[in-house]
Formats: sequence, structure tokens, C-alpha cells
Amino acid sequence: MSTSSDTHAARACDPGLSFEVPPCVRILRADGTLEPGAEPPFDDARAVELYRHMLRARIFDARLLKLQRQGRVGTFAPGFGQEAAQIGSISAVEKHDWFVPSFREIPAALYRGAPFRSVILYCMGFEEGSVAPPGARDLPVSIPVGGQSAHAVGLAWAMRLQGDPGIALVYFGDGATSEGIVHESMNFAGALRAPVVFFCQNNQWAISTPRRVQTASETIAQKAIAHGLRGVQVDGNDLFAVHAVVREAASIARETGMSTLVEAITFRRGVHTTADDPRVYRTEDEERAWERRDPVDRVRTWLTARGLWSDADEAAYTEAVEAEIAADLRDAEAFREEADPMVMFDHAIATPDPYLARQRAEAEEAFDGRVVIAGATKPRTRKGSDAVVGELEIAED
Amino acid sequence: MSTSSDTHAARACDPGLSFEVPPCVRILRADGTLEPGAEPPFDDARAVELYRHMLRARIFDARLLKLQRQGRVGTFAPGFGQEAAQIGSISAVEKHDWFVPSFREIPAALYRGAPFRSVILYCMGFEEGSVAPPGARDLPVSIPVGGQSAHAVGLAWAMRLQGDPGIALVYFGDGATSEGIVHESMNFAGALRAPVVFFCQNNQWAISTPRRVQTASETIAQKAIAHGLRGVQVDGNDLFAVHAVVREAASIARETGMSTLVEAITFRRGVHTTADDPRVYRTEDEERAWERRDPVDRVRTWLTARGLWSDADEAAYTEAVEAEIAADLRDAEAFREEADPMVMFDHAIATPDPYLARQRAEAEEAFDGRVVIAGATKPRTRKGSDAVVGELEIAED
Amino acid sequence: MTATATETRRLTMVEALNQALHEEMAANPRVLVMGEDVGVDGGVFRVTKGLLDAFGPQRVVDTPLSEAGILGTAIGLALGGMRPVAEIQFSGFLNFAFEQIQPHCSRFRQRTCGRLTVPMVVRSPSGGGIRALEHHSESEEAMYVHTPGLVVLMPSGPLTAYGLLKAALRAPDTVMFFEPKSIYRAIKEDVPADGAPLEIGKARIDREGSDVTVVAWGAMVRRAREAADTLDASVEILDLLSLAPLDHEAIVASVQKTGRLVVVHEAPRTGGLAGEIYARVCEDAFYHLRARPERVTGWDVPFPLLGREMAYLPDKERIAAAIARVLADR
Amino acid sequence: MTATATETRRLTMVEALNQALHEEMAANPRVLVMGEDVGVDGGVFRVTKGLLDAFGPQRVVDTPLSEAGILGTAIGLALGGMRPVAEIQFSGFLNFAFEQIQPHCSRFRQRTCGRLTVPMVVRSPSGGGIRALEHHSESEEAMYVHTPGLVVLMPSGPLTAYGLLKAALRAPDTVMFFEPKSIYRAIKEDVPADGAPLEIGKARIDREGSDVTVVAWGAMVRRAREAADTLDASVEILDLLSLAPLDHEAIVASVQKTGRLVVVHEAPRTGGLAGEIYARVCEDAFYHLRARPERVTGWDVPFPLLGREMAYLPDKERIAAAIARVLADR
Ligand SMILES: Cc1ncc(C[n+]2csc(CCOP(=O)(O)OP(=O)(O)O)c2C)c(N)n1
Ligand SMILES: Cc1ncc(C[n+]2csc(CCOP(=O)(O)OP(=O)(O)O)c2C)c(N)n1
Ligand SMILES: [Mg+2]
Ligand SMILES: [Mg+2]
Repeated sequence: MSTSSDTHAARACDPGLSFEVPPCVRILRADGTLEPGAEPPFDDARAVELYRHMLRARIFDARLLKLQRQGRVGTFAPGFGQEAAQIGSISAVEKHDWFVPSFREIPAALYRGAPFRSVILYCMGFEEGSVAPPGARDLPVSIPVGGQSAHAVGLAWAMRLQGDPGIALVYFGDGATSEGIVHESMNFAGALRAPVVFFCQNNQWAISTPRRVQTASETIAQKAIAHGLRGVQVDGNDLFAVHAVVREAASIARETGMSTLVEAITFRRGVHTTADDPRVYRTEDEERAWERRDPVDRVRTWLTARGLWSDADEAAYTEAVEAEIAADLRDAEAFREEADPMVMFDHAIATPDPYLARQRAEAEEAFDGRVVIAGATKPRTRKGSDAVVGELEIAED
Repeated sequence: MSTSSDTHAARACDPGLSFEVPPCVRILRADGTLEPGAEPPFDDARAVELYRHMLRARIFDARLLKLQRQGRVGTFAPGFGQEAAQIGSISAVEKHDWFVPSFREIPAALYRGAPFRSVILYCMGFEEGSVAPPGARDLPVSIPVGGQSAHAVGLAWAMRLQGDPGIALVYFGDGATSEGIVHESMNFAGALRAPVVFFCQNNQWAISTPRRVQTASETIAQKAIAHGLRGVQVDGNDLFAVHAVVREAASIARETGMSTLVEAITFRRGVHTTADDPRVYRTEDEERAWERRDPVDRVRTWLTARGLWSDADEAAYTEAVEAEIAADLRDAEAFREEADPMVMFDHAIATPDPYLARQRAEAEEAFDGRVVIAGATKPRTRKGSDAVVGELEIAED
Repeated sequence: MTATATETRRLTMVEALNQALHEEMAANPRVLVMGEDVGVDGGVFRVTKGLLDAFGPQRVVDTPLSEAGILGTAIGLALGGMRPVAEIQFSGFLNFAFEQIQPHCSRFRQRTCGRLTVPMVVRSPSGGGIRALEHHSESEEAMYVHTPGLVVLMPSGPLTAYGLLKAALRAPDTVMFFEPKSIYRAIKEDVPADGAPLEIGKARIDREGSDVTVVAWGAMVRRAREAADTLDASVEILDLLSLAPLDHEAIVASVQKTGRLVVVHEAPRTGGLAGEIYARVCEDAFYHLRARPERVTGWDVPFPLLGREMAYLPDKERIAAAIARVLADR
Repeated sequence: MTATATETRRLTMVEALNQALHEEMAANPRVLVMGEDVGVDGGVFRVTKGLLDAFGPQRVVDTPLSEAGILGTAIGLALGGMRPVAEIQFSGFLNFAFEQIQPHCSRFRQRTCGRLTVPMVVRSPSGGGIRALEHHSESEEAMYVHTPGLVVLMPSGPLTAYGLLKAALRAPDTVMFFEPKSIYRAIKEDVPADGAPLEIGKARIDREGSDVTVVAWGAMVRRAREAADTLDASVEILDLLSLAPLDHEAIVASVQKTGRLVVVHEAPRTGGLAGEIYARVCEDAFYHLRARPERVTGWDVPFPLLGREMAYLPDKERIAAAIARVLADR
């Protein structure tokens, strides 16, 4: 129950301690060749598969950006330049592990199986885009910076309590490490031995704020030391290294309960969100320097050199992805045309509230004959629905 | 404006780093003798003076506890056992530096010049007890754990902006280091180079929660590493060591802007607050072990051995302090009898609000002929005051 | 409340809450109690006393000192199939966790069209009257009521505390459960063993009357009763119990009957829930109102230190005077 | 506002706010602007554009990403003699700093009997209507109004934004300054150079009328105007500007004149400020009310993603219908 006095006696004469952040891990160099003596963490087939995921995400990202510029979807946060960090990490955990994204993880979400349609719907502003299939261990986008880190700790802890071998992999940025909640979460993970991989994509910028303004610490990885966790750095534009480092962190977490903070050093090559203009705060030189370290090019060069990928493969795959996007976009736009505004009443709360039901009826009346869905063209006709607001859903426990 | 690409290139190949928490500093051993080769950081006269401050605080603490048990003052957080940590640290900074307490710093506040009367008034529940003299750089008690750490950063930064050589010394406990705001504050201090000494009294307990449950980190000091600050440990029951360590931290802060987190290893010998019962969560063994390391006894033994202090001195000084307390207590109890409830209206806000003025009048009416002050016996007679609520005070800028 | 068991015991609110926790933890292995000092210490008010011994350290967990961490982690637990009961030591410190409550507790359901939900209970002692330190006496229920997606409950005595906490532990939503700390030990009532939960969203008529409706909740119900006792009038006292959802029908029905309204709350006047109750009455009983309604509340100033606490909180005298004025109006 | 200078320019609200900051920073060397992306980027809405160049990095500071850190540090700056203007990027993220606002901004003055005060401005874009991401559209003014010790302001256009921000920068208290982001660039008005501050606590009659009073603030003032334009009635529109303190007299006087009341706000209905306004009217104009008042508000659900935002926010049609109903009542 209480700490023994001897423990305290020992504490009062601590002999001094030293802590390490080991050298940053890299396997695949920017020029697409392997570091001497280093090997990919998986076989060729898997390398091709993961490359396809990276490429698929990049194609979608570019397409979504165009759609946003055309006014067909709303604001979003592109993953351009961070594909290795995301695909490398998410592919290193199991389907059974929880995926806890921030707001920039479209590539990782696609890897987990989110259809383009869902992402498009979300970007169009429909909660329906955040509905993961039953049983999927994927959280939706979390916009408030850092807050999701605590959810990961709770999920990991819940699994441990239920004898479930899963862990939680949570994403956030360099800027997020200034939010207290990220520290509270790491501290909880340490104190409760909840198995989490805290995956920080240090993409050098938090909107216009550069990494060095964000914190005086030499690395992000060393922030783990504050909470008794492991802290490691990895070249975040290196698919192989990210995968290897996260796989190791995941297995340590799974086996020992010890969490790791992984700092993946990468670069946001695009805009922060579509509302942002990076030219205001950074130089083309910097952008070009990171273009040379591009994560997608790097793997393509390596695959091509090994004869595992060709320009023809690239063209064919690109075409297939574009077609898939086009189909899903049509679908999403059709959905929007029919979207029901009343959904906001139906999922606000499950506890019955007659006053809310009355507001629902008031809304139904007010919307009649008008267009109340952004981007839709058809006026809503009163459906005469008599759904009961807050009808008690069957609680799972 | 923006980070150069070369900086980033360098970042991506960080060679690994190591960080130190140096050995815990001790000068005066628990048995009242000096560590071999160690010297007090000040002369004999100052040692006596600081001892008197420690003793004075301890006498007052015991008296206040009795008053609380008698129902004459409300709840408070005793400093019993932490006198070396507090007097050692506060005496190592200048009057001109900001003193930013948590809720357990009565000893430090007394050192800064707070009269017993003020502390008693505060414990009786009167804001008047928190009014420092004009120009004093003392913040009032901060009850919400950790929040005051950010104020210290702002104060330190304000001084730097105004060309003022001061620094801020902020107090908090081991438990507070789990609050996000403490990390946000350390990070701000690092990022802005605001000169702060973060002084953590690790007294082994946060109410009933032992240090090891609070965090998985080996030390509290290492939490500084997360934010690029210095982190050091000191025997918090050693007046000399605490003074020396804080003096150094203060002078580094003053000269370079680099902040330090000092972990003073100490023990709360008494109750958490007067509402707490430590027997529920800790053992007598533990309490006895720390009794042997008592900070006051330790200095007394040393002083006595050097012929600087005697039992007669102790008795005479104790008597003088008791008399001073008795006088201030009488004064405070007289104050209470006459205390004006309307003060809460007068200092809530300075912007005029007629609706608040109306509530004030309503209150004045409601209080007439009744006792509305806790502990007072006299009914209030309507003073017919026509004070204007929210009269604009002269803003200082 | 319909007692389903025969055995009843005379309990304080602390004991009644403790009993509800014991029973629900025994019945549902997913229930887990967490917070600062809830384990070994049994909570600073002893509400969780004995749970650690009964259910072990896996289910009764002393956490690090961080409110956002507690509630954020509890959200993860709830998403992961557990049913956490998180204690925040004093409701004033919920401020430190608001970043998890509004953005996450209140929104996961809508965010995912009902696919992911956060059924959990946030227990917190609230209100003044115990001569506590600064920040230990706030009544901030209005801001949670104004946050859609949350259930907000406040019992007024041992029996309602028991029934509401049991209901909270079975509710499909995040429940903010405010415990009026000044009556933790002030009242004893007969509480059944394994009693039924109360229905969320239903107010209780504490006392029937026909001349004036006094709406109150938490510790103020008792205060209203004391005030009514001093008056020669038929006072109906409505004990809200559920602040979100509000029992709109009960409020409206009572005022339609009495034609007069007094609302009492500890929170500051401006922006407090009295305004909402006025609005509900204006919406559905406007033409029944026979007199200007009144509100008796904390003043629009920060809750003072304990010396002036009595001068801050609505008391019997102020409530009685307001009722009398409303009765005398026109 | 009385223009004290002759020169005026046609400005958007963003430009007017920017001008006010320029002028106040030039006039008072203690004013310092801080927050996420306020420096190099000029703020995500460009309200602080050009300030870094004009006043340098000591007075225009890009901070780390932490709202509690920003406001807590700003409190220290204010206590230390500076006059910080802290920007919180979106008002939804004020949740992350509530632990500094309620416990400290609102209380230092009372805590020290006026000896230590926290005169500072917390600027934050608020409200919906710009098709933003989740958490970027909230209207949470009611919880700040319900926190004694704070001033809460919300302009309704460029000119009021200018005058109120100047007032905020000279006020003795912490001012929560909410900028309705949907009208940042939607309206242009003539704004004087070196104009006078507006008086805090005073509402503005946006449009005089005699049949019904519509109380609104922020972006809803314009919406109310559009609604009134569709009706054949003499509508008085009261633009509150100052939410704390509320201009009680102006509200009461208008309803005493018209006898009818509609309140419009973006925030969810239950617990929103409409209730408070009903209460004020009940207190001082109860016997003048000739019809059941109405409120047109956001629904009691979390602010939806942009697809359903139009269905959430009060619009011209809903406001006009409510005014018509109130006019038709009895
Ligand atoms: C609590 C909170 N504060 C502010 C914001 C606004 N905001 C969105 S993203 C962002 C920067 C995040 O930077 P980082 O953590 O490095 O992630 P990145 O965008 O680079 O992926 C900010 C300030 C927010 N969403 N949440
Ligand atoms: C934000 C907040 N949460 C909880 C509390 C209740 N509380 C007061 S002191 C305390 C423990 C503090 O422990 P520590 O920081 O170690 O300081 P100590 O009391 O040991 O001096 C707690 C939980 C509080 N005052 N503020
Ligand atoms: Mg970033
Ligand atoms: Mg402690």
C-alpha cells in the first residue's frame, strides 16, 4: 500500500542518471539505395504492396486537393510527403490494434481499409464518413490537437484489462507535443503500463510555426524521458526504417507494457490545410531540399532498381486508383444530394429528451422545401418522419 | 523567418544524444554534520537567520493546526517537514524576483514578509489575507494544482521584456508534474527563454498517491529534459544544499535565460491538509524514517555543535514567536468580527455593471440584522453604503 | 423509486453512493472506478471507500494527478468496452478536463453516427457550504447543460443519489454526475439494497403545493424546504434531479398549476439555469404566469473564500423573501 | 462611436481589427500580441498581419501550440505589467485553456481585493458559417458570461469590432473578445483612423422599431436584419455587443416599448443566453410583455460538420417565422 521507508532512503541519495536518445534510424537512403549493411524489414512482395499504398494515398491526396479547389469538398489536411511515415507505421501493427489518428492520417486510414468514399464524405462535411465498419478498431479524425493521445491510453488499458493482446498506435504532430494532454497521456501510459506507440510525425511545421520555435528540446524523442518511456528517432521519409522501428516499439509494448514515443522526422510537403499558404512562412529552398528526400520517390527508385516496379506499373496502377476515386466521388456526390439533415438530431444523444424531439419537429418544418445541405441542389421535402429522438439504443454492456 | 534547409538536413541524421540528471546534491547530512568536503553556502550569521525562519514557520504551522482543530480557522496545507526546501529556496532569490507559490508555501511566504495576520486571515477565509504590500512581487496562494507555473513564465518574460533583471521562482509538488500545464509552462520557458526556477518539492505524496504511482519516470528532475531545460535533484531536507542549488539555478536563469527544474526530495511530515488522514495510506515506519531526516533538527544540531544556537535561544525565540502569533490572531479575530461581506462585490470586476450593483443592494438588504460572516458573532447592520460596484479603477497603463 | 429488494438501510448520501457503486461493480465486471485518491484513500469524501478491497486494483485505480488525463483515458476505456466511473475531486477542477468533455465526451456519438459512444460517469462533488478552500465550492452545472450530448444529473439526498447513480451507470451517454457536497453527510434516508435506478430526465415533486412553484436542485432543495416551512402558503417544490435533459413537462405542468415561479440555484445569477427555466416556462406556460417570477441565486461574483460563503449562497431567508414577494405580486 | 479623427477608410472586420491593434500597439508599448501563428503568418485569418514587421518579434510572438500555456503565460505578463492580447485560434480551443480562464483570469482581482489584476484581451474567432472543420464553429459565449469577473464582447461588423477592440485594450479586466468569423470579410464599413473606443456594457440599436424587439449579437445581427427586411412590421434590432456586462437597461427599455421579444443566437438553445435575456425581461418588463417571447437558436446537438451547418444555424427564414409568430400571438 505505501512505499517503504527504504525506498525513500534510496531516493534521497540518487547517484545521478543518464538517458539516451539513440541515433536516428535509417535503412533506405534518399537516393533509393540501402544504408550499408541495412536490410528492408520485409520481403519484396510486401515492399511492392506498401509502395502501392503510398502511391494510392498520394494520388488520392492530389485529387482531393483539386476537388477542394473546385469547391466540391471542404477543407482537409493533406498527407503529401508523409506517406512513408504513415504507411510504414500503420503497416507495422495488426488490424486488431487500435488506430488512433489525428487529422492528417488519410494515408494511414486508407491503409486500414477506409474507402475513398468515406474520406470524401467526411471532407464534404458528413459524419457518415466517420463510420468505421463494425468491429473495426479505428477512431475517427480528431481535430483538437493532441487530445486523442489520451484515448489511445484508455484503449490500450482496456485491452490489457480484457486480456486482449492489442496495443494502440496514436498519431500526432510536432506541434502537438506542446499540448499538456500529450504529456499527461504519456505519463498515464507509463504509470499504468498501458501499451501504446506514440507516433509523432515531426514534419517540421505546425502551421507556420517551425519546429525550433515549438520547443527548446533538441529532439521530440527525448520528451519520452519525462515519463519513463522509450524515445526513439527515425527517418520518417524511409518506409523501411519507420516500419522496423514501429514494429519493434509495438512488440515491446505488447510484451512488456512499455510504451515508446517514436519521432519520425519528415516534412509536410504541401499546405497545412487547404486554407493555408506556406509561401508566407517558408522558403522554396527548404521545400526543394525535402523534395529530394521524398518518401514515395525513394521507394520507387529502390523497387525499380530491383526490377520490382516499372513506369508501366505506375501508369496502370495510377489509372486504376483514379477510376476508383472517380466512382467513389460519384457515389459521395449522390449521397450528398440525398443527405438527411435530421441525422444530427438522431445521434446527438441516446437518452430520450422530448424537448430535443420538439426541436427536431421544428427543424423538419423549417427545412421543408429548402436546400439545407451544403453542396446539395435539391430542396428538402418534408419526409413526415416521426423518428423518436434519443430512443434508447441497446447499450452493449 | 523560416528554418534553413540545412538545419533540417542535419536534423534527419541526428547522431543520438545523451542527457544527464546529475547526482543529488547534499551538504548537510541528516545527523547534522557536513558531507565530507562540503561547505555551507553562506556565513554563520545567515545560517542562524535562516534557521530562525525555519523554526518560526514550524511554530506557526503547529499553532495554525491547533487553531484549525479548534474551529478558529479553516482548512490549510501545513508545511511541516518542508521548511528546508522552502526557506532554502526562497532565501536564494532576491526580493525583486517573483515568488509564485502553490498552496503549501506558508513558510516561504512568511520569509517574504507576509505577517502571521495575513496568513491567519486567509485561513479564516478572507481575501484580505492575500493582499501583498504594494510593489511586493509575491503572488497569492494558487489552489488549482500546477496552474501557477504558467504565471511564473509570464512574469519572467515580462521582466525580460522590461529590461528588469528579475527571475521567477515557482513552487509545486510531485503530483503537479502530472498536470499538463506544468509541462506547457516548462516548454514555454524553454521556447521563450523566460528565466524561471521551477522548484518541485517532491514530498513523496500527492494526498494519498505515492510518488511511484504518480509517474514512471525515475526522477522528477528528468522531466526537464523534455523541454530542453536543466534538471537537478537536491536533498530537500538540507537547507544548505537547497540554497546552493537554487542560487545557482537562479543565477543561470538571470544570466542566460535558461530555466532549471529543481527536484527537492523531501517529505510532508504532517497531514496533506487538515481534512486529510495520512494513517489511511502510509505507515508509521515511513514517517519515523523521515523524522530522522528532519530539516529543522538537522540545522539545529549543526548550529548547536558550532555554538551558534542553544536551548535557551530556542526557548526565547519560540516564546517571541508565540507572542507575535497571539497578537496577530487577536487582530485577525477582531477583523473577522467587523468583516464586510460586501467586499466580494467590490472586487469582482472593475468594469461597471448596474445589474451587479443591484445585486449588491439586494444583498445589503438581505444581510441586514443577520450574521453572514463565518465565525463572526455580531449581526450585520445595514451600513447604507452606496458604493458603486465596478467603479473604474485607475488602470496602471 | 420502486425498491425491488426488501432490505433497506438508513444511509447518508456518501453511503448511498458507495452502495450504488458496490452493487453496480458487482453486477457489471466492466465497471471501473478511477481518479485521484479513489483507491487506498477511498476518495477525499470517502465515496469510494472499500471498493479497492472489494474489487481489487485493476478495477479501482489511483491515477496520476491530471484531470484531462483521467477523462481522456476514461474515454478510451469506454470506447474500448469498459464502463469507467471517473472521479474529479472537486467540480472546480473539471475546468482542467473541459478539453476532453466538450470536444470528445459530448461528441463521439454524433461524430460517428452512433457507431462509437462514450458511456461513462464523471462523478464530482459540487457546490458550496462546507467552508472549503478556494475553487472547492463552484456550481458550474450550467455549462455542461449547455453542452449538447451530455447527461447532467444532481441528486438532492441519499435516496436520489443512489437511484441516479445506478441510472448513470447504465446510461448510454456520458453522465456528468454532480454531488452536492454540503449534504454528503447532512441527511439520512432509507435506501434499499439492490434498488431500482431512477429514470433519467424526470424531476421529483419534493412537496406538492398550489400557490407557487419553487424549482431547485441539489443542496438547494433542502434550503427551499426550510424556506417553505417558514411561510404560510402552499409551496410546490420541484426537485429537478436531471438537469440535462430537463424535465420540461414537469416544470411546465407545475407552473401551469400554480401560476407562480421561483428558481433557486447556487451558481451565479447571470447565465445560470434559472434563465433556462424561465425560458421553458415562457414557452409553454406564459399565459399561466400570474406574477413576475424570481430567482434566488449566488451573486455574479467569484465564489468567495469561506469567510463570506454564507453571504454568497442562497439561504432560507433569501428564498423565503423571494417566495413571499412572488406571492404578493399582483 | 464618435470619430475623433477625420480620416476614415472602408474596411472589412479583419482590417478594422488589424487597424485597432496597430493603433493600440503604437500608443501603448506594453501591448503585446501572442498566440499560435500570429506572427509570421499574421494569424490564420490575417487579423494580426503586418504587426510583426511593425512592432518586431518582442511584441508579436509566435508561441508553442498550447492554449493553457498561452493564456497562463499571458496572465503572468499582465500581472507583470504588460498588456497581452492573446489569440486563441478558434474559440472551440478555448476549452483547452479554461483551466486558466475560470480559475485565474476571472479571479485574481477578487482573490487579492483588487491588488493584482489581469487586464488582458483574449481574442478568438467564434461561430459557424464558414464551412470549417469540426470544432471550428462553436459559439460558447454563454459559459464565459456565466463566469463572474470576465468581460465578454462580440462585435457585429467592422466599426463595432474596431471600437470594441480598442475598448478591450484599455479595460481593467480580462476581456473575452469573440470575433464572429463568418463576417470577417463579409461587410465593409467606414472606420475612422484613431477613432474612439466604444463604451463597454452598452448595446447598440441597430434598427429602431416599435412592434417587436429582436435581440441578437455577432453574425446574427445581420441575419436578423435580413429577416426583418422580409416582414411588414416595425422591428427593433438590439445588437448587444457586450455580453458581460449585459446592457440590462437597453434590453428592458426596448421590450417595455415593443412588448414583444425574439432572441437569436447561434449557440445551442438550452442554456444559451436567450434564457438570461428572458430572465432580465421577466424581471423588469414582465408586465409589458404582450406576447409569448421566442428564441431562434442553434439546436441542442453538437455543431455538425459543414454538410449540415446550414441546417444548424439560425437563418433568415427561421428568424422571420419566429418574429411573425410573436407578432401574431394574441
Ligand atoms: C487544441 C487545438 N489548438 C489549435 C488547433 C488549430 N491547429 C490545427 S492543426 C495545428 C498545427 C498542428 O501542428 P502539428 O501538431 O505539428 O501537426 P501537423 O499539422 O504538422 O500535422 C493547429 C494549431 C487545433 N486544431 N486544436
Ligand atoms: C487541478 C487540481 N486538481 C486537484 C486538486 C486537489 N488537490 C489539492 S492538492 C493535491 C495533491 C497535490 O500533490 P502535490 O503536487 O504533490 O503537492 P503536495 O500537496 O504534496 O504539496 C490535490 C489532488 C487541486 N487542488 N487542483
Ligand atoms: Mg507538424
Ligand atoms: Mg507531493
